[in-house]
Amino acid sequence: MTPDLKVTIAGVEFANPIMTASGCCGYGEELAQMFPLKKLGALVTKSITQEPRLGHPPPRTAETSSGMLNAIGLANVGVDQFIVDKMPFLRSSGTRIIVNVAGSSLKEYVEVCARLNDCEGVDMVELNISCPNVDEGGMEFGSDPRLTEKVVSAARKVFSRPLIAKLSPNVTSIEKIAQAAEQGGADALSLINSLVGTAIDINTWRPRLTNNRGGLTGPAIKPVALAKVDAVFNCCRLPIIGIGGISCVEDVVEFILCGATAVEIGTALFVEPTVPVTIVDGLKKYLKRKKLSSITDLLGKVRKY
Amino acid sequence: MTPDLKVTIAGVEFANPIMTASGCCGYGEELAQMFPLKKLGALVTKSITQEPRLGHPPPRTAETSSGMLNAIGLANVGVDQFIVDKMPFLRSSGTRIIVNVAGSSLKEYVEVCARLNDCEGVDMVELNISCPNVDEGGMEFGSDPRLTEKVVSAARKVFSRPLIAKLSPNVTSIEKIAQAAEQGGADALSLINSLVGTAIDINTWRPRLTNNRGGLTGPAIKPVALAKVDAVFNCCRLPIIGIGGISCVEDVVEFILCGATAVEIGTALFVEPTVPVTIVDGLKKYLKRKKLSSITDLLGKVRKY
Amino acid sequence: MVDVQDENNPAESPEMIKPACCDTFVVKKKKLGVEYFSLTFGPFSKIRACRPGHFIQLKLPDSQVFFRRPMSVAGVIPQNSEMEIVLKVVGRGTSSMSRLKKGDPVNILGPLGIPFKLPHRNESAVLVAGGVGVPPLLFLAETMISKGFDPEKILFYYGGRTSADIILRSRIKSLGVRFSPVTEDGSYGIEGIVTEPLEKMLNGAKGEKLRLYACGPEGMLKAINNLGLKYGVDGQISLEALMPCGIGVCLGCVVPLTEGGHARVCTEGPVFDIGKVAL
Amino acid sequence: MVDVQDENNPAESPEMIKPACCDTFVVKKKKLGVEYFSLTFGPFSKIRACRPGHFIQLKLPDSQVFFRRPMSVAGVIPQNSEMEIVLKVVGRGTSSMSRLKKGDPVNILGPLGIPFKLPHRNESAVLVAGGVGVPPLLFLAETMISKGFDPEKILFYYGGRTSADIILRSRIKSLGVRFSPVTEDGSYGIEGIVTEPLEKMLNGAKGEKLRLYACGPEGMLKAINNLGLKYGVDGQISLEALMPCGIGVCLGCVVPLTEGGHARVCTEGPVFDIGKVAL
Ligand SMILES: Cc1cc2nc3c(=O)[nH]c(=O)nc-3n(C[C@H](O)[C@H](O)[C@H](O)COP(=O)(O)OP(=O)(O)OC[C@H]3O[C@@H](n4cnc5c(N)ncnc54)[C@H](O)[C@@H]3O)c2cc1C
Ligand SMILES: Cc1cc2nc3c(=O)[nH]c(=O)nc-3n(C[C@H](O)[C@H](O)[C@H](O)COP(=O)(O)OP(=O)(O)OC[C@H]3O[C@@H](n4cnc5c(N)ncnc54)[C@H](O)[C@@H]3O)c2cc1C
Ligand SMILES: Cc1cc2nc3c(=O)[nH]c(=O)nc-3n(C[C@H](O)[C@H](O)[C@H](O)COP(=O)(O)O)c2cc1C
Ligand SMILES: Cc1cc2nc3c(=O)[nH]c(=O)nc-3n(C[C@H](O)[C@H](O)[C@H](O)COP(=O)(O)O)c2cc1C
Ligand code: FES
Ligand code: FES
Repeated sequence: MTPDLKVTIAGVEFANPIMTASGCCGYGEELAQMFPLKKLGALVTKSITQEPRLGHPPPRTAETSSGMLNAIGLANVGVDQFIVDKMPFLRSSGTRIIVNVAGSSLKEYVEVCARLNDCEGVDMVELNISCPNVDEGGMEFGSDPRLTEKVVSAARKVFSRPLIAKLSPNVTSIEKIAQAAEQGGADALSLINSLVGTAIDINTWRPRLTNNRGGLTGPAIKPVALAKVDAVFNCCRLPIIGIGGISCVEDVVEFILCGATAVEIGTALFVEPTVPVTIVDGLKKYLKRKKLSSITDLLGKVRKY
Repeated sequence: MTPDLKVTIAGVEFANPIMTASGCCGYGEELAQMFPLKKLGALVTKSITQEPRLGHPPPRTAETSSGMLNAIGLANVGVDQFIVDKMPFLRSSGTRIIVNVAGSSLKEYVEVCARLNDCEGVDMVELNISCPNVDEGGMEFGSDPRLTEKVVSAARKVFSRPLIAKLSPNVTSIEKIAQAAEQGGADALSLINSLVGTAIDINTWRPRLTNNRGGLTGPAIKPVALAKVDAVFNCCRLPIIGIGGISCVEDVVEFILCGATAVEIGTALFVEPTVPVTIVDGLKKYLKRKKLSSITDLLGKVRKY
Repeated sequence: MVDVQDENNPAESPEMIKPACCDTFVVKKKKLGVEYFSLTFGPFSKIRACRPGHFIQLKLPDSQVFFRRPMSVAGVIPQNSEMEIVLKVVGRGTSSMSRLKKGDPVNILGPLGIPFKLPHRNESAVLVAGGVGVPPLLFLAETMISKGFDPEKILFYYGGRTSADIILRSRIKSLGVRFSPVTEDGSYGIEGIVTEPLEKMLNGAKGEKLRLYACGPEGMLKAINNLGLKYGVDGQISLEALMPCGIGVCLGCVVPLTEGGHARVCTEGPVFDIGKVAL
Repeated sequence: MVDVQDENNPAESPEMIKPACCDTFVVKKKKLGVEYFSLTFGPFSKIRACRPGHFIQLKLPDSQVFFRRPMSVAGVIPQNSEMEIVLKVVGRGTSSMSRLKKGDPVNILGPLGIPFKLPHRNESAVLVAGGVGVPPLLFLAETMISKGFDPEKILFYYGGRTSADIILRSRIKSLGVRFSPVTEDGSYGIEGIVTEPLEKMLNGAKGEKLRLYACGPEGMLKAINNLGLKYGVDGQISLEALMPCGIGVCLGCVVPLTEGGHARVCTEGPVFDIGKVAL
């Protein structure tokens, strides 16, 4: 018998717990060249804002030890074009679609969510209140519990399907932010977004990013992400989508053991675009080896000392 | 002409800006087998507490992508034995000695600092208010600006030589903690200590550390450390000792360009115990190539966009 | 006779060139100069889809670098399912590549990007390589000739700092193209920078139908882009950029366009029409 | 005649064995079994300081693993400045090692740790290897014999899951030692686990002066430690631990001691007297 990979978050069923993370899979077209998107549990779109955004000038990525910095700056086509140009393909892709929403004001979050509420095929919205790469908005909403609650509850009012709040690791207490998001009406939490970091070119004495700093992602940050998932799992009842440095099946198992119902894969897609498929297959094998019938048998089962 | 590597922090002159980080060079004896310690700018001892501590049971380290987790738990010989057994060797080592002090209460910090104040050869004290690996004390003093100011000013009263506060990256605003330490009377700041992280063994479902979580260090965290140094350099006038993931001369230059007067090398010592010597030589070469006469010509010279 | 340009150009049928991500091996290694190596990999399933201007993203199982490294396809041996790249050691990734040995495993993602448009039969093709920009242009010249394009109508400019930077000389010469090596120190070929003799030629070539193809350092490409605009010569340049993904999903490799907005070098490029990119 | 034990034992003069950290090369590689390899490195400046029980910390320039990997010295060829290790592939680091080829660069930090104390001439040496614990014991047997110790007085127990885990058989046999291979599935030598015939022997060896040496999986060492205590036989066991540094500075490799407190496996070990460690 093949083990069951299905997971349910806020009433929405996913074929498996493997999702592709916002900003790491565009709007799906390119990744669909590499494997059928229906193999995914879900695809999370690049952050969508009200107006189209060009993002920061290049260079806007840099390589680091087992990771990368990015300061793309929320480059995206804007919600209107997204709905017209990108959603038809996504709707037909055969996977669940989670639209990630960013804004530089409460109003922007609300208006984008309201537009998406009317858009068929958007299974969930993930609120990016944790982007370290823009001057206004983004991370500030995810660093102050009161602002977190405010933006989540405002989005809640205009978006009737499940709402995910995506949390920043760059805070003293992610627990407080998680609880504020729960208070605000979030149906699930995803974590983590990138860690603030920078790198300097020692020949030119210039930052490697025109934005001067960016977000650190990739395997380098996995231990941090895992500790945050563990912390939130132990203080908050909302289902968790684990993110951060996942690049193989072992990583996914670690996140689920720590309390993640599903996971998103980001940076690893850049190195191995077909890695979600490898991981889905690997999860089945792992469950078989452990004689478990369902992926949910792993949920939160870490045996603490 | 050989370029000048001397740096001065709070009136203390160092032969060069390369120090070995607390917990990564013991009390110097072992490292002295690898190279003459006088090649260092300074050696920072393992954290010293009032009583001897055994630390956490093994396993207390784990390997991660380009880094490691540790939860040693402040294993050390205690301040009395340190002064009697370890200081004589350190005094004769020909390098500056910075004693790192930890405590689980304000009182413990004060008493250890008072003992060290009477100990000849202790050039500076570094207050570890950022250890993520003990249940009480440690990081809590470095996560709340009021507590930071309190512990620093209490240590200040009993220790008459320069005092360094070692900051945690696990906070929303390291700027506020830095300013609190300055307010409390710190003469310098060192940053960063490790990031909270964890890892799980997917065969046993056990955390890889008996402490369940630990501190992430090594090249993986360098971008985070650099961003924190940059942030503190821009909000606070105290000299900065940069720490985090440094493993080659390029890394050191990046830290100095971002505002570090000196740097400490930690985890990299485990992989290349002679790396401080390599770096000192490399710094001279770098300055020559850049036609600079002194390492201080680099200080804070990053050319931001 | 079919026009060289229109025949068999996958740029016009992108659905045909879905990239593959596959494990393969080093089948041949050749040192071409002090810091230059040729590596041949195979088997590679998509070998018949590779066109001049395409690149691959190369990954070594035992390398400390995190991203894959983009490398132009320098040639193909379709009957053996083998592909060649030519690389210069500039950092950690290329230095790992230089230590590869026959039989070592590698992973190839590709072919990627938009390849060169071949010239029309009535045009002369002016290929301008700078340093390690030579591989895609060598592949371009070989492809054109194999399709019946007259080698005499291929002008192959090739600039480098010094003689050691002009690699693959005999292979280029053996094509029968009009080869103009240029070195800054005059140690081989014409002394100077490659754009000088190029401009002289453009200046004297009134009336002749030319098409420019260039690959090399950014400064050179900028100059050639300007020369193309100044002399009204169409053509294409192949850009480099830091490429985290190479497949268009990270938005990390963008360049600004003259018409405004950004283009991804990996997906809308690496080959761009002259005048398109704001260099 | 000088006693084997006291002669030339660096454990008593630790200042003599300052470790070196040096670049060197693979000079020989041999496959010893499905997952087992022998690698010889050289030149290594500290070759004459290497004793049985010493280990090195090995680093490969092109490896994705972060820490060095501890490997026992399995043998030395002092005249060539060469050292051998024997490894089993269990994870990423050892799998990178297994891909090394002759001529590849490696970096060695060593010799590290406290080596075995050699037996007295009036003792019989009982060596017990479990799986890939065999390399230091092979080196120990060879060293003892080269110092004139009677091979007949070396009992070499060697346990493994199956026949494939008993490597280097002919080399061990050629030493002339009393070789007792033991496999769990009985596919080679005695069927069972190695501590069973060992205990039988200890039980029957009343009056004989024995000294135990063991290296292998933790469970086996624990059993042997207990047997040593039960039968009043002195000896040493060589432990494994995760070793970030190998030189005593990280405090990551500690084991609890029976007398209380911790010892660093890399510095106070890896060789510990029976009864010392709380296993
Ligand atoms: C489409 C494309 C095709 C290419 N084809 C070839 C080829 O055929 N042969 C060849 O030798 N090289 C080619 N390159 C360049 C090659 O990708 C870089 O030299 C290589 O990635 C450097 O890696 P490294 O680890 O050795 O250097 P690093 O240590 O990463 O860096 C060394 C230096 O190279 C710069 N650099 C790093 N990555 C790139 C990059 N992608 N483009 C430009 N500069 C970079 C760095 O900023 C630094 O100055 C191509 C690049 C692109 C984008
Ligand atoms: C003093 C000493 C001497 C050793 N001598 C030899 C030798 O001669 N030949 C040999 O094949 N092996 C020897 N080992 C064990 C060897 O170091 C490990 O097998 C190796 O580090 C595993 O690395 P890896 O990257 O392949 O495995 P990893 O991917 O790191 O891990 C695979 C498995 O091995 C475990 N492991 C990792 N590191 C160690 C370690 N240091 N000790 C025990 N288990 C570990 C992990 O927990 C995991 O279960 C020795 C270990 C020590 C401490
Ligand atoms: C190039 C890049 C772009 C990203 N863009 C977004 C974004 O637009 N919105 C968002 O919420 N997260 C964005 N992220 C963060 C990822 O979704 C994810 O949270 C983070 O990368 C950590 O996961 P990883 O380590 O698997 O990459 C981006 C990450 C990268 C690397
Ligand atoms: C094994 C280990 C033990 C450490 N022990 C201490 C300690 O006792 N006190 C302290 O202030 N920092 C301690 N640290 C933190 C380091 O001093 C340093 O801040 C951190 O490792 C980041 O630098 P790195 O990336 O260069 O290692 C320890 C780090 C490691 C890896
Ligand atoms: S390299 Fe990622 S979009 Fe081009
Ligand atoms: S491995 Fe670091 S102290 Fe033993």
